[in-house]
This record gives sequence, C-alpha cells and structure tokens, in this order.
Amino acid sequence: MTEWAWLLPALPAVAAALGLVGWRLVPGGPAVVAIVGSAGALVVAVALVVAVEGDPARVHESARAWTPIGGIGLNVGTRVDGLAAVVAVMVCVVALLVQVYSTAYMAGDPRYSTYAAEISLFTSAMLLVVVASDLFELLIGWEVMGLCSYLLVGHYWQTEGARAAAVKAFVTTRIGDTGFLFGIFVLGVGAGSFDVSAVTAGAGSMPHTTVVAGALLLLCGVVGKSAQFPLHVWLPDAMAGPTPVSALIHAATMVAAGIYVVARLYPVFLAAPVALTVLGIIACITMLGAALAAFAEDDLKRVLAWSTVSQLAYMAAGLAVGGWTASVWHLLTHAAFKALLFLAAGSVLRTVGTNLMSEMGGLWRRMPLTFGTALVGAGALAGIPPFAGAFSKDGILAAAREHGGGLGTSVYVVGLVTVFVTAAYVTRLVLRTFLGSYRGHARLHEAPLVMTGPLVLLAGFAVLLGAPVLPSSYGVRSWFGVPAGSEPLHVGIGGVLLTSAVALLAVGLLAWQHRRQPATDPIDALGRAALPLRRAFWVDEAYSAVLIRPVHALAAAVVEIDRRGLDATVVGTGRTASLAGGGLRLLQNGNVQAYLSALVIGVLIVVISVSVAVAA
Amino acid sequence: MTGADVVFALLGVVCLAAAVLVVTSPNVIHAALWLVVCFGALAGCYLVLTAEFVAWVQVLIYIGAIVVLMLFGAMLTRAPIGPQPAGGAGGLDSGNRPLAALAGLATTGVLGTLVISAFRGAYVDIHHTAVGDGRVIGAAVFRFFVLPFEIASVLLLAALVGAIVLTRREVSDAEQADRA
Amino acid sequence: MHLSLAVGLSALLFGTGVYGVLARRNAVAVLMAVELMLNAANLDLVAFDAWFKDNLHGGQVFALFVVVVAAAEVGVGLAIVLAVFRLRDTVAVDALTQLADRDPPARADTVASDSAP
Amino acid sequence: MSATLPLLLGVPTTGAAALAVVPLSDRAAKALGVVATGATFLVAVVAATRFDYGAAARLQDTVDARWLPAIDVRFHLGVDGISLPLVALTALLTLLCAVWTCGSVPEPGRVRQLLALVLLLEVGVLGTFVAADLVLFFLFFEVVLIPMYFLIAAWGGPGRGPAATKFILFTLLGSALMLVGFLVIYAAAGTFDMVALADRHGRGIGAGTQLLAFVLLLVGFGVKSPMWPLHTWLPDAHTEAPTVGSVLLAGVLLKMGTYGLVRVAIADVPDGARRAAPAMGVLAVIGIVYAALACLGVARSRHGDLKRLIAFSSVGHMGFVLLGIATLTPIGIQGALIGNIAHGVITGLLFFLVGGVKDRFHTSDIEELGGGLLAKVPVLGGLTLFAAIASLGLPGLAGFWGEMLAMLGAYSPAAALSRPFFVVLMAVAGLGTVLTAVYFLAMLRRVTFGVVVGRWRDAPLPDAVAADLAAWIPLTLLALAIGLWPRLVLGISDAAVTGLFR
Amino acid sequence: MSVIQSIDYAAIGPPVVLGLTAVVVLLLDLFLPPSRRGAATWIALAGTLGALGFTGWLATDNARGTFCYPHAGCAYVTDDFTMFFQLLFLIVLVVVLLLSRSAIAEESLPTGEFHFLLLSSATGMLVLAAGRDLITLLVALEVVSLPAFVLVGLRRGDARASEAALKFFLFSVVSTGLTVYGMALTYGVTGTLQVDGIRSALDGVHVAGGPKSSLAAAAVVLVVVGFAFKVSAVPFHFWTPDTYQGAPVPVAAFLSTASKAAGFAGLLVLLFDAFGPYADVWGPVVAVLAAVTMTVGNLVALRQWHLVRLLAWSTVAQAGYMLVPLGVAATSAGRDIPELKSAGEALLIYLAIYVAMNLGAFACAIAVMRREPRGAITDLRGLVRRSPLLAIVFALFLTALAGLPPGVAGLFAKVVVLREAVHGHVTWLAVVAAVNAVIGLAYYLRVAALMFAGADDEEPVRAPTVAARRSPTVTAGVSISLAATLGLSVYPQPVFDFARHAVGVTNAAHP
Repeated sequence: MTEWAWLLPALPAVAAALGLVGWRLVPGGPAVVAIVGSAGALVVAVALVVAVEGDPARVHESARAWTPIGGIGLNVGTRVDGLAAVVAVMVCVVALLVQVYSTAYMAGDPRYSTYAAEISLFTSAMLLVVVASDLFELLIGWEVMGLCSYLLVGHYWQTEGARAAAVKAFVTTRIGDTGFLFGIFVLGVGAGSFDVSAVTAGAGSMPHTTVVAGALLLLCGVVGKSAQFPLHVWLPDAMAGPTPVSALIHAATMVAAGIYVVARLYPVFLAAPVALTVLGIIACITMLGAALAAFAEDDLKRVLAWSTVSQLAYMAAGLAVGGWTASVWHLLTHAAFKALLFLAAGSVLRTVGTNLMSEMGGLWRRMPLTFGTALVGAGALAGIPPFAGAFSKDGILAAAREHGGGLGTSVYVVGLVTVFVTAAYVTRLVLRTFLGSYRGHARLHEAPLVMTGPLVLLAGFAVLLGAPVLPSSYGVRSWFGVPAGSEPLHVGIGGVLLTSAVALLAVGLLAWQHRRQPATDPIDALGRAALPLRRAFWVDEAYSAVLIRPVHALAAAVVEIDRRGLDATVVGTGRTASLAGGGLRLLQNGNVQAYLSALVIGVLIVVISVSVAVAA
Repeated sequence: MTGADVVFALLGVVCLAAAVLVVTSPNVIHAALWLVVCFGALAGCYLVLTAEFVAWVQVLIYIGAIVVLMLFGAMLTRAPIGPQPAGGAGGLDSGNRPLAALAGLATTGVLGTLVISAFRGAYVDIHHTAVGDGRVIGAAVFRFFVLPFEIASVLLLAALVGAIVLTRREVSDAEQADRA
Repeated sequence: MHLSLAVGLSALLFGTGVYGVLARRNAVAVLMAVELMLNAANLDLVAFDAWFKDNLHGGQVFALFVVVVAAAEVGVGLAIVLAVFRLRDTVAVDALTQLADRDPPARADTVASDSAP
Repeated sequence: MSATLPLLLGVPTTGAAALAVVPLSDRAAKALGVVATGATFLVAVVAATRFDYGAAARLQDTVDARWLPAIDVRFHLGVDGISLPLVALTALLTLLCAVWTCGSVPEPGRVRQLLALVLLLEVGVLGTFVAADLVLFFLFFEVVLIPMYFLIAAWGGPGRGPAATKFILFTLLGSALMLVGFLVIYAAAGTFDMVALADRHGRGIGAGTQLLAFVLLLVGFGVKSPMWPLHTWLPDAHTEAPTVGSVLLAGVLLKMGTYGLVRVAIADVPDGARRAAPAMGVLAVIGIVYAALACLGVARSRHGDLKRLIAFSSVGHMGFVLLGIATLTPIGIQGALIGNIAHGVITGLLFFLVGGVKDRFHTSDIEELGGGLLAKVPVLGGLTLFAAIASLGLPGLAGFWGEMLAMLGAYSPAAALSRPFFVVLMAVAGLGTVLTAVYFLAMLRRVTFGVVVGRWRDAPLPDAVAADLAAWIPLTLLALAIGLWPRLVLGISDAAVTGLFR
Repeated sequence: MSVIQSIDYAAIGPPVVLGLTAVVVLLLDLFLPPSRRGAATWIALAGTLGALGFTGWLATDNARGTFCYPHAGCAYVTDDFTMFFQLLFLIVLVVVLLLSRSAIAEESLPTGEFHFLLLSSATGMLVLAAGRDLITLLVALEVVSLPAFVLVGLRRGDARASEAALKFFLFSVVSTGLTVYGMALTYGVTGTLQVDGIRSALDGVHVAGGPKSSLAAAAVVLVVVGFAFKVSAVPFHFWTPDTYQGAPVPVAAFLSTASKAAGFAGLLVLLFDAFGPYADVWGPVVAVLAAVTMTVGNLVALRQWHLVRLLAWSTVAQAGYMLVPLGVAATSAGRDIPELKSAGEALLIYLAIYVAMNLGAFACAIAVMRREPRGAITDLRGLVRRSPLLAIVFALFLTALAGLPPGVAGLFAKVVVLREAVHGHVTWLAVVAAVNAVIGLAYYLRVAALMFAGADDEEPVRAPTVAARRSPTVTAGVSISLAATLGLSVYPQPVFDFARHAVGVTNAAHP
C-alpha cells in the first residue's frame, strides 16, 4: 500500500489544478472538486495508517531518481511511517472539514473556485512535507505552503490589511526558510545524500559542529513556519484571511509543519543537544509571551492566533525536552481543538460581522451549537479534563519534569505559568464572546449545517483524542514509531490534576472578576500594565525600526546610487570621452602654424626620448 | 684647423647670419634677398667640400630659379615693400613666434648635440677626394640613380601641370563658358 | 676639415628653418624657411659624401634630387599661394582657418545634442 | 558531419534575408516570421532528438570545415549537454516572440523589418551557442549587437536612443575586451579550437596569463551577463526595448555571457578562474543584494516602472548564475546552467506579461497602473502572479534550482577556494533570496492585487487573447515542468559539466 | 660596368603604363572638344586596368629587381610585397576614377589635368611600393604628394579648397624637410642610401652603441615622419580633416586609402628593412603613437558634424589600429622574427580590409553628398526611406569600420591586429585598441542610426538641394567596394595568403 503514498499529495494537487483552470468541466463545480480531492487523500491516509499500524517504527520508502545536480543525484519519493501516516490523517481530516465548511462560509464569494483550489494545493503541499523522502522534496512542500498561505491570507486583496498580512506571512517565513535551506545543505552535504533516511541515519556519525549547525539552521525554518519567537509576528496578522483558512493554517498545515519536521528529523536534533536547548528557550519565551498577548487582544481571531503561537511553543518545548510523543500528540489534539475553535469563530464572525469581542457578547443564546462546541474547544485549549488538550499538554509538562536540569525545569515552570495564562485568556474569550449581553447590532442566527457539522465532528475529536486514547493498547503511544532517545509518555493523574487546578484557578479568577464587573474587559483590570501585552511587547515596532525601515531606506538609496553613482559613472565616462574629444578638437583650430608646431614639437620629443634611450 | 676649416667657418657664419635674417627680416623682399646670400655662401661651402657640381646647381637653380620664383610670388601676392611691424596685422611674423623660437632652438640643440657628438673628430679629407664635378656626378646618376632621375621627370611634369592648373584662372572661366 | 663644422652648421640652419616655418605668417616667407631646412639637409649630404669618399656619390646625387624636389615644391607651392591669395586676398597662413573643427552651422544644432551619449 | 547545425543557422538567416529583401505585406511577414522561427525550432527539436544523451559531454552534430587557415580559424560547430538546452530555449523563445508579434506589433509598425532583426538576432545567439571556435564564437557574439540595437532604437520607448547607445557601447566594450582575452588564450595555447582548449584544461598556459585572460573574459562576459557593476546598461535597455526585445534580451542574450564564462573562461583557463573566483563571487553576491534592493526601491518608489523592476531582477538572478560559476564546482555550474534556462523562461514570461500590460494599459508605470490587475484582467494578472512567484525562486518552480544549486555550490566550493569565504557569500546570497521575495511581493501587492483605479474601471480592456496565450502558456508550463522535473535540464548537462572538471 | 644602369622594362611596366596613360590623357584633353572630354575617364580606366593586368602578370611571375647597384640590392623590386601594394593602389585607383566622374562634371574640375594628376600620384605610389633606396623613396613620395596638393586645391573657385591645399602642402613640405634631414643623417651614419645596406650598417652601429647610435635613432625617427604624415598618425595628422573637408570628396577618398596605404608601404620598407635593427627603438614609439593615434582620432570624431570630417578623423583612428601590429616591436618577444613577420602580415590584412571598407564609406558619402552637399550628418536622417539600398550599404561600411557584424571584414581586421598585439605581448595596446573600438562604434553608429531614424519633428523635411540623378559610375564604385568588403567578409583567405607571402620577402626574416 505504501508505494501508493504519492497519491496523498497528488490527489489534492490534481484537485488544485482542476480547480484553478478546469473546474468548469467538472459537474458540481469547484466545491466538488475540492472536497473529492481532500476526501480521496483522506482515504489514502487512512489506508496508510492501516498499512503501517502493525509496525509504526518501520519506514516504508519508495523513491526513484529525481535529478543529477552535478556529481550527486537527488531522489524523489515517499517515506511513510507511523508518524507520517497519522499526521496525514490529521491533515486530511482538517482539510476535508475546512473544505466542507467553506462551501457555506465562502458561499457567494466570486473567487471561491480559486480559494478552494488554493486550499487543495495547501493540503497537497502539507501532505508532501509529511511523506517526502528527500529534503528538497520536503522543501518544495514547505515553501509551497508558504505560497498558499500568502495567497489565502491575501484572499481579500481588495483590503490593504490582507495584502500587508499576506506579504508579511510570506516574507517572515521565507527568512526562516533560507536558514532551513542552508540547514538542508549542511546536513545533506554532511550525510552525502539529501534523503531523509540518510540524513537521520547519518546524523549520529556527522561531526558535531556540522550536525549542530545543521540543526540550528533547520530551526530557523521551524521557527518561521511554526511562528515561534522571533518570527511569530506573521501569524496574528494572517487572520486577515478567511476564517476557514485560519483553521487550516493553524491546525493542520503550515504551523504544524514546523513541529512535524522537528519530529521527523528528531535524530538530527538528538545528536545536537545545543539545538534542542535553543529550541526550548525559544519555546519558553514564545509560549508565555504569546499567551500574554492573547490575553490583551480584542480581536477574536487574533486571540486564537496568539494561542496557536503559544500552543506550538508547547510542542516545541516538548520536543526540546525529549517529550517527542507528547508533542506529537499535542499536535494532534491541538489540530482538533484549534480547528474547532477557528471554525466556531468563523461561524460567529459570519453572523456578527466583526472580529472584535468588544462588539460581541451573549451569543450563546442565539448560537447554542456554536457555543457548545466552542466551549469544548476552549476547555481543551485551557487544559481542563476531560478535553484532549489537558492530557497532551500534561504529557509535555511531565516530559519536562522528567528531563530535569535547567532546561526541563524552565520548561516546566514556564509551562505551568502559561497554563494559567492560557486558561485566563480562554475564559476571557468565552466570557467576552458568548456570555454577558450582546454589544453589537447584527441579527444573530446559528450557522447552517455544513458549518456546524464539522464543528460537532471536531468537538468529538477534541474529546476523544484525550483520555480515551491514552491507556488503551491502541493508544497514542502505539501509533508512532517513537524514536530512541526521547522521553516516554508519562501522563499521570497528579500532573493532570495540577495543571487542571492551575487552569481552574485562572478560570475562577476571571469568573469572579466577571461577576463583579460584567461589562468590563478583564484586561482592563491590569491597568497600565496591560500596554505591553496589547502591543505584543512591541516586537512589530522593533522590526519596523530595526529591519523594515532601514531596508526600505537602503532600497531607495540603492536606486539613487544606481542612477547617480554607477550609471552616472558610465554616462559620465561617455560624457568625458565626448568632452575630451571636444578638448582635443580645440587643437584643430585651423591654424596650420599651430599644427606644424605640434608636429615639430612632437617629433622633437620623440627624437629626444629615443636618443636618450639609446644612449642610456 | 686648416685653411679649409677657416674658409668653411667664415662661409658658415655668413650663411647662418643670412639665414637668420631670412627668417627675421620684416620685409619679405629683403628676406628673399638674404636667402640669395645664404644660398650663395652655402654654394661656397659645397665648393670647399669638393662638391663642385652641386655648388653650381645650387647657384643656378636655387639662386637663379627658386629665389626668383619666390620674389615673383612675393610680389604677385602684393607683399608690401618695406618694413612691417612684427606681429601686427599684415606683419610678416605670426603670434606663434615664442613657440617657434623654442622649437627652433630645441631643434638646433638636439640635432647639433647629436651630430657633433656623433662625428666628433671626424675629419674630411678634402684633398684626396674625387671632385664632384659634372662628369663624375652625371656618371653617378646614370650608373646608379637612373630610377629617381626618371621619376623626377614625372615629378617635374606634375609640378608644372599642377602649377598651371592652379594659377590659370581665365581658362577655367572659359571652360565654364564652354560647358554652359 | 672637421666634419663637425659642416654638420654643426647644418643643424643650425635646420633650426633656423624650423623657426622660420613656425614664426613666419607670410606663406612665401614660410616657403623660404622650408628651403633653409632642405638646404641644411643638403649640406649634410654633401659633407657626408665627402667624408665617406662615396664612390657612388650618393650624397651629392641625393642633394641634387633634393634640389629638384625643392624646385617642384616651390613651383606648386607658389601656385597654391597665388590661388589662396586670389580668393582670400591674403597670404597670412594663420588667417586661413575656414577649415577647422567648428560647431556646425546653426541649423544643424541637433547634432551637438545627439553626440552626448 | 551533419547538416543539423548549418540548418539551425541557415533557416533563420534565410528567413531574415527574405524578410529584409522581399516587400511582403504585414500579414505575410508575420506568417513568414512564424514559419521561419517555427522551422528553426523544429530543427532545434531535431537536434535534440538526434542528440546522444549518453554522451552529453561530447560535442555532437559537429561541422568542422577549413575557413581561414591564415588565422587558424575553422568553421567548427557542435552541441553538447551544456549548449543543447540553451539552443532549445533560444529557438523556443524566438518562436514565441514571432507568435506574439502576430498579435501585437510595437510602434512604429514595420513588422517585416522587426521580424528580420529578430531572426538575425536568433542567428547570432544560436551561433554563439553552437560555435566551437573562439573566433567564430566571437563573430556570432557580435552579430546580435546591431539587431538588438535597432530593436531598441527603432521600436523602443521614449528614451530609446540613449538606451540603445548605452546597450551597444557597453556590450561592445565587453566583447572587445573579451576578444583580447580570447587572443591571450590563443597566444598562449596556439589554437582557437574550443574543444582542444577545453581538453587541455589550461595546461601549459602560465598562471599570470591565465589570470589575465580570465579577468578579460570576466569583464567581457560580465557585461553581457550582466555582472555588477557592469549592469547599468541593462535597466535602461529593458525599460525602453519593445516586448520582443526585452524577452530576447533577458531570455537569451544575457545567457551568452554566462554560457561563455562556462564554455570558455572556466574550461580554458581554469587556473585563472580559480584565482579570480573569489572576486567574481563577491561581485555576484553584491549583484544579488544590490539588484534586490534596487528592485525594492523601484517597486516602492512613486513612479517605478515594471520593466525596470524586472530588468533589475535579472541582474540579481544572473548574480546567482555567476555565483554558481564562481564556485567552480559541478553543482554550482549545474546551478548556473539551469538558472540560465529558468531565467530565460521565467523572465521571458514576465516580459511577455508586462508587454501584455503595456498593450492594454499603455503604461508600465506601477503608480499609473494602480493595482487590481487580478480583478480587471484575471488571466494576465494570475499569470503575472505565477511568474513573479516563479521568479522569486519558489521551490517546485524552475527558478528555485538555479538559486539553490548556486548556494549549494557555494557551501562546498572547489577545493582550491576558501570555504568559509564562500559560505559567507552563500549566506549573503540567502539574504538576497529573502529580499527577492520582498520586492516581488511588494510589486504584486501594488500591481496585481488591490482595487482597480478609476481610470481603468470602465475601460474595456480585453483579457488574454489567443496570441497572448500562445506565448504565455508554453513558458508557464515549462517553468512548472523544469521546477518539478529538473532532470529536463540538469540531466542533459550533467555529464558535460562534470566533464569540465575532469 | 655599363655607363647606364640596366633596366628591366617589364618590371617597371605598371608605373610606365600608368605614367604614359597620364600623359596621354593630358594631351588628349588639349585636343578633344570639351563635350568629349569625359572620355578621359575611360582612357584613364583603360590605362589603369592595363597596369593592373601587367601587375597581375608580374605577381604570378618570380620577383624581379632592376636598377641594381654594383654590389648588391636593387632600387626597384617587384616582389610580392610590391605586388600587394601595387594591386591595392591600382584597384583603389579604378574605384576613385569611377567615383570622380560625376564630381568632375558637377564641380567643373579640369578633366584632363584631374586625371593626369591622379594618375601621376598613383604612378608615384607604384614606384614607392617598389623602391628600395632612400632617394627613390623620397622622390616617389614627392610624386605621390605633389599632384595630390593640386588635386585638393582643384576646385578653383572655392577658398576652402585652396586653403586645404595650402595646409596639406605646408604640412607635407615640413614633413619632407624633416624626412630629408633624417635621410641625410642616416646616410651620415651608414654611408649608404640603399635599404639593405642601411640595414647591415645599422646592425653594426646598434651593437656598437655610443653617440652614433643615438644619432641613428634620431635619424630613424626623422625619416619616418614623412611617411607617418602620409598615414595621418598623431601628431602628424592635423592636416587630415581640414584637407579632406576642403578637397573634392573623391580626392579625399583617394588620400584616405591609396595615399595612406602608400605611407604604410614606405613605413614597412623603412621600419622592417632599413631600420630593422632599431626595432627596439621605434617599436615603443610606434606602440605609443598607435595608442595615441586611435584614441585622439576616435575622441575627436565623436564631436564631428560634417560627414567628411568625421570620416577623416575615423581614418586617423584607423591608422592607429593599423600601427598596432608594428607596435609589437616594443617588446623583445614581439621583435622575434616570425612575430614581426606576422605583424607585418596583420598590417597588410588590416590595410586591405580598411581600404575596401573605407573606400566604400567614402563612395557612399559621395553618393549622399551629391544630394546633400552641405555634408552635415544630420542630413542623413531618414536616408533609408529616400534611398534604402544606399542606406543599407553605407551602414554596412560603417559597421565594418567599427568592426562589428554585419561588417564582418572589419571584425576580421580587428581580430587580426589584436591577435598580433596580444601575441607580441603588448596586451596593453590590445586593450587600448579594444576600448577604442567602443568609442569608434559610438560615432559610426550615430551615423548609421540616423540613416534609419524616423523623421525628426523639429526638422522640416527638405527637398534635396541638388536634383541628383543616380550616377552609374558612383554606383559602380560603391558596388566594387561592396563586393570587396563582402568578399573579405566571407572568404578573406586569399588576401590573407597574399599578405603572408608579401611579408615573407621582407628582410624581417633576418634582422
């Protein structure tokens, strides 16, 4: 079966191509094309899971020669193991649900066909990352995702915000991707091959500096794609795109890719502990900072975006401390509840016509189904049992505790603090959106079935992926081939209780505050201290001052230099020649005596010089 | 220092002085006359150097023909008889004099130094030399230099025709009348 | 006699001729100066001939040909001078500057701007 | 001895002569143009099918005839794995140009002369790629100058005169110095035969001579490529040239420079190359960053011209090609070759698209266009988007491989070169890739996206017509095909490139 | 020993035929009615073709020498070198005769005298190329020059013509003065006037060194002046633009091709043969002069507005290129015998190609200026619409002069001379020449571009000033030049071979 894995990216890719240029030929139009593509991929993915499930650690590779690149050759093909198969299923599920959801959400959009095709391409690219057997093949998927996020974030390109956000998303991730590319160089040259298998197998025997450099460079790409500090700035802005796209980006593709690649190339990182430490530090900064920023955000989708940043940091931190299984599990649970939250948010936004929570409130009455499913998502995000997030998150914290040392302790402490902040902003989100009284003016109504259906389905996942899959023999541990050297999955009652207690403390605090002052935003309670949070610690401003404006100034300067400097030199040379011609021309003044003088003097000079030269 | 040296030196002084006057005299007619003196002295020099035939040719052709031609030329171009203010409009010297002086001095200096240092001590034995009279030179020309002699005839014919074609004005007008 | 005398005199004459050519403005006077230059060469030729006792008499024969050349030159030269005089009413060589590198006549002023690349 | 290559040169020559001499109507001229370029393309295809891919390092389909024994010049033609893709690209682009001309003739018309010049240009470019004798190479190298000059000077924009002059003077300066370089090689090696010279790998040529020759060649080919800071003719030439001129200029003319560097400079004076490579690498990298910044400046400036932007982007892309060559590794050179092809395809497409924009909007000024291309002319806008994305080196499209391989080459340069130094160059080049993305996106943001400004909102502007699509679609598909299956190019050149270092 | 030198009349056939033709034309002119004087062209052409045939026959024959000296060497030699130049002169003469025909009629030049003078000058050239002693060279040089002065000044009503003639004349006589003085000094140093004799004598002088060697060096320079003047090398070039502009254009064409080639013939004989031992002295001088000449010529040409003056400066620049191969003598490697030989070969090749293309350019200029007598380059604007073929052909010659395809011949020429420079290790000179090629292109191209440019709005379209009919002889002249240029572009090998044989016989073989 695994030799058919190429169908995984191929089916959505075909759907994308058809959707772009040929959807008119397909009965049912673009929606059918897109849904069939995703569904087909899902079928393949499920089949793959079935195929590899017996021995998830075994790698099924099927590759063929791709191209020679000057002495060495590249291969192209698929590389399927448990991890890949499960993540593929996750991707396909979310993608399919998003496609289904979009048929309603994007109804009436004149560019729906393009939109659906782009989502298909997005899915295809992510699946290519998942199954790629070659690092450059992986890179193709990796960057095509960047392109798709650019296109989809910029879907509403009539608006300035969407255009800016799209560019920001692409450029920021591309900065990281450059490092990623160099990381591929380092590892591929070190291993003598760019096959994923060769690199992971060879990581241990490479010189230490090589593998550290390679791992650190790969991290650049991961940081960019998974929106970790300091390249996280694009993700909140990316909310300018349609909400289902956000669900896709945040749950199943793009940001997940970063974590997935670290998990996929874990032997490389294990061989380079320095890189893992760096990853841990970055993750700590990101998880807390993003959570705090989420707490101050008024825009519903941006709150979710910050939460994604924060949750991805959990996964990164988990990988950093060796909690491989927990991180990958959190990736899955997060995909479920984050997609759920976004789709719920989409359903809300579609009704209220605004993103701002200050213009919402009390929506639970009119949108009970949305509210209910959102509550499940919120619980999962906040880490409250029995929802899935609680267990996977605790797995990470447990791994950190297990890992110990400075890194482990830091991750554990920061993780716990973040649990508190997460619960706080989740509570705030629920309070400001669904509870209290409605502060806006729109006519509220529940979303149609094609939208609520996916919500309910995802809510189911958000529950089922938690405790139910934990202990059983078909449980989460047995889905992946856990790499040697990673921490085992330890989810204990004690840990879950502790995190739940921390989370519930935050929930309680907020609820109490809400009861006291139902009309005010909890963030206002912080007073002036909220300013850094509201401005997301001025990271954007710093970029603008340190990077963007200087580059723009430099660009303007280069244009000037080219015109005034280089080109003027060229033109100047021409002009000088012309002027010299003009000067020499003055000698040709028509006076033959002047000519003769020049002749005689010229001859004399030559005569003197040659006779002196001969005498010497 | 022999007598020949003395004679040659005296002639040389005359020749040189006349030459300087040729190029400085404010009157073109006077300049032409000084040219006669210069060439005459030069002919004397040739005689000292045993070049009898050349000396006579010098007298006949240069003094007899070329200088006379120049006198005619000077007069035909209405050269003012009598001294002219140097450098002024219509003067005989141009504004190029300083440069000319420099060039002239430098030429003399360079060439003089070169030749004198190259031929220091060289002595012309004028007493044991076949005198270059007409017979000797004629024989030399016809034995060894027939080719230049023949071409020289083309040269002279061309010069003749050229001079005529440039100076005859009326004919050309008549020609134009013919054509018309 | 010493060869230096002859060749020295020749150099002096040549220099004088050069001065004359460059300093005289009357074309006929310039011609005279040219004659001085040619005669300087002749003096050299004759002197060397005597010095070498050249049995081909190359120097003297050459001197004769120089005289011939000079005569032809003077003939044509004077004709040209006369032609110039007839059309210009002057024989001042430094006044003949109709042909020089000049700017084009007014109508063709576009050329100058074209020439700047 | 085979007739393929003489035909390859003969067909367009005949076409050019016929167009120049026979007073055809515009319609007939267009038809003849398409037939001639199409026939040339067919010949190129035949050459490609006859090609023995198993022996791509060997010069094939050779013609080798006595021509000027007095100066050791032979009429020696041949193709190998390095030149074959370029030959095909040239023939294809010229054909597309002829097709495009059927739909859109630049001012002031005179399509017959235009096509004659295009065909003459094709002769020069094809000749350069198949010449196997340095003097013949030089001859063909120069053949392109005059037609291109007239293409710009006669059919160009308002500033065409100075732009054309700058183009021709600049490139002639380069080629004149290049000729001196050839002669230096000849003086040392005693032959103009490129095969013999390449086989000899610079043996017996002194180190100083090699360096001198290489520097001269670098300047010569560098002007054509163009290498910073010898690029200043390019933006002007592109901005003023008509669409077909820009396409051919970017698509094939620039390739002559980098091709020459590989074919002559690296192959014949490898020791000089080794000594000059660091400097070349630095210039290449400066070019990359400089061009990117300049593009960004143009993209953001008040009155930026799209053609100028694309022209500057060529400087950057060719910077990658030059960097690849400077690494003196098979990987780098492979990168240079595929970069050449990719740039020809993608930038050719971009210039066609801008030509389409100009035909419709009568301006290529970013500010005047105002945005909303996707809304007003979706196909044109969408393809512009595609081409820009391809041009910024997105993996999976043709542009990626050249950039990637050049940087990979720089990561492990030839043994004689300083690795840390080249790694720094690689890093700076990486910065360039980011900046490249920045400016292309800035351009797209202002041009393809956004709302249609008032003056165009009600203007009846047609989207792509048949002739447009005929020119655009092949290039689009090619960009995709090469991007996904780079073996199309790299597979052909691999043996020949590794042969360079044997 | 006979009283009179023995003469091989067959050897001197070509100049004799030409000289006799000159006299015949002159005499016939006196007796023919004015209406029939046009026949002079045909007679002159017949004579020239006769001489050409004679030369052709001689060229296939073994080398001959006549007017020989008692011991060794001859004053007149018909080796391949001579033949190369004589054929060149005669072919140029044919074209110039064709080009002159309409000018003679339109500018009322005296027909008989014109042809006589032209043929006399050409006779001088034929002798110059064959002459191997200083007297012959000097007198031949004068025979070349004197009729030329008159030809330049032949437009008698035109003050410019006589001014041009006077400048040409004065420049020439001063140069001759310097040359004669130099020859006198050479005689003084070597004791002989014969080229081979000078060479062997100078060998000794050079080895001995001392003041005599210094003097010899000075003499070499002075002698060369008269020929450098003919080829318009800087600083002996000043007369060139003024004279060309004042002269009838066919005469300017003659001066810029045949006369220049004659100068090179003399230079080659003198520098390679007579002054071969002093190659280390003249080599650097020539190299520097070459660089300065092409640079000055090109730079000033950039600023010209008059077509003929532009071509004049271009010939100055081209002289610089032609001197480049001689400049290889600046290095010891370049003074290597085979190297010097191939340098001479390169010069001859360049010269042949130059003559073809430059003559073509002048021929086109004549054709153009029959309609646009003002001669301003701007008058060429839009020529392609008035006479497309002329415009294309003219552009071809200009690109050839610039050394660019489609003027492939010019490119070959440049390749050949640069090859010599590089091979002789004067790479700097090659680089200078290469840069100069660019400057040169700038003005050639400006002219070519103007011909193809559209109508200028600012300049009103003018009716041609002279209602010129197409002149068949001018067309014939253009055609011959075109055929020659194209032939040299496609298959120049025969000319290259000829040039190789021509330098093979010079004594460069044993300096």
